[in-house]
Amino acid sequence: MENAMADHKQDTESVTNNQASDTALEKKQKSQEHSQEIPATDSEGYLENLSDWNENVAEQIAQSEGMQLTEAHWQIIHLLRRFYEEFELSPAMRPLVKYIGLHLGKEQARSIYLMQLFGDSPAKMASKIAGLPKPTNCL
Amino acid sequence: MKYSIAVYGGPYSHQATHTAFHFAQAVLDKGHEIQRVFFYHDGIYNGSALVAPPQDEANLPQQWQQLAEKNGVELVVCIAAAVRRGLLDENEAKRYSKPGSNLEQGYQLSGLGQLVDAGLECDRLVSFGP
Amino acid sequence: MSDILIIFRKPPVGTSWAREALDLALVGAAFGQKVSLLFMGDGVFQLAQNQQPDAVGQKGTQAMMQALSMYDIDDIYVHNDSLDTRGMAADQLNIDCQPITSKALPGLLQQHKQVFNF
Amino acid sequence: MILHTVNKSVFNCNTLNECLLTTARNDGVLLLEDGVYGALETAHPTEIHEVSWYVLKEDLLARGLSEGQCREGITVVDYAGFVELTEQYKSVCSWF
Repeated sequence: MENAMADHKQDTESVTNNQASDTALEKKQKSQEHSQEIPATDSEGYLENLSDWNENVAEQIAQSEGMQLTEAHWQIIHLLRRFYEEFELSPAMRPLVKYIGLHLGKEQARSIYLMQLFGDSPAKMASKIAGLPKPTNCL
Repeated sequence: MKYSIAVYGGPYSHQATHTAFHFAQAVLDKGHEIQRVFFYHDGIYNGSALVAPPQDEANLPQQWQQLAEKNGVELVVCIAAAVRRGLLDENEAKRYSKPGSNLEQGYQLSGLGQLVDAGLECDRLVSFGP
Repeated sequence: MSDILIIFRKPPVGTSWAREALDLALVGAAFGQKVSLLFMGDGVFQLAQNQQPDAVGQKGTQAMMQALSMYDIDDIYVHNDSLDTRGMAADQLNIDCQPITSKALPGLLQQHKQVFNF
Repeated sequence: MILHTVNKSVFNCNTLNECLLTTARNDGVLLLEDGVYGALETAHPTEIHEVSWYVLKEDLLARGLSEGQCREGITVVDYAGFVELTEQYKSVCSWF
């Protein structure tokens, strides 16, 4: 157990070092190149630093999930970010649908519609792409 | 009758865990079923595999584990409350790149929905707070 | 008869109870349950306007509480005597609440299948 | 028909009095842990509604208290009795 923990610690240390060398200069280069690399995410693909989010990053996260974002996706993504700004939480399905109903319209305020866009767990997937924290109070 | 128990108090800082455990034993002694013990707030520390009390004091995580194993009781720790406080299973340790996991065997991390569900599915849900 | 009543009795910032009780309310509602809330005792301080928990480095629950109606949690009660003894007015709270008298409290508890009390 | 449990001393804390604001006539109140101090003769909880009073024996013993020190009209129960109360009442509400 101790050994395993020590090994693991080394791993994380080297990761941290890489990240450290990633800073300043490289960051500058990356932004110039419109880098295809996603900023640091956890193993499920949620952003570690929410401030890393921009529309490019959203495209990249979506791509890594095998999705191509359309105008319909963007409508939901921007609304999700508005939800988060307003309530400081990543919504479950029902409140998301209700919020969409209030701000976009009845047509979009259906879980089927969201599943067509974002797959089986639309609230989770859309939150991930929109750069929201992983819903902690998930079922 | 079918019972569930909720524990919100941390072991070794509050009596709540002891009371909950004695109550659980008395429930089983009466021939009732306990479906689930749900740990929330500081109660999540009951699920730590790294608890090391002196030899002459009760080892609460182990006692729950034995009670659960013997009687088919689920020991569920709220995942959001646990991860925040540094109680992780292997999955979460990996997800957050942490150097180790410390959830005791026989316990599982799950959502708060399990507490809601216990309140609905069981005849009685009895809570023990700090 | 509603499914769940959650009683909020702790002040907003000093402990994590306010946040963890609110999480339970949101999860209960997301689970499809009819959830009612009751603020009493020091819990009414959770309803104070202009809380700035970031002054002590915390996230706070004010914004999350604004989401209650999105979760269809609309039955929100506040114990009027608890407000009075703490010098607070029912029309100056951070969310819309129905004032409830001491006399009506027992009936409120009896109306719910499950009471969570934080 | 709710069983309320209270685990805070009435001498230090308003928890018991808050509980009693919400109790109905056929509810029960079980004092446990530090709540058992509320069973002492000198404890005067504001009793708004008539309820049935219980106190947990093990918690009395642990604190050096005896049944004789308890107010009249309080029933002393052990853990088995606690379970029986939860059978009789329709639900349990914990005050802490």
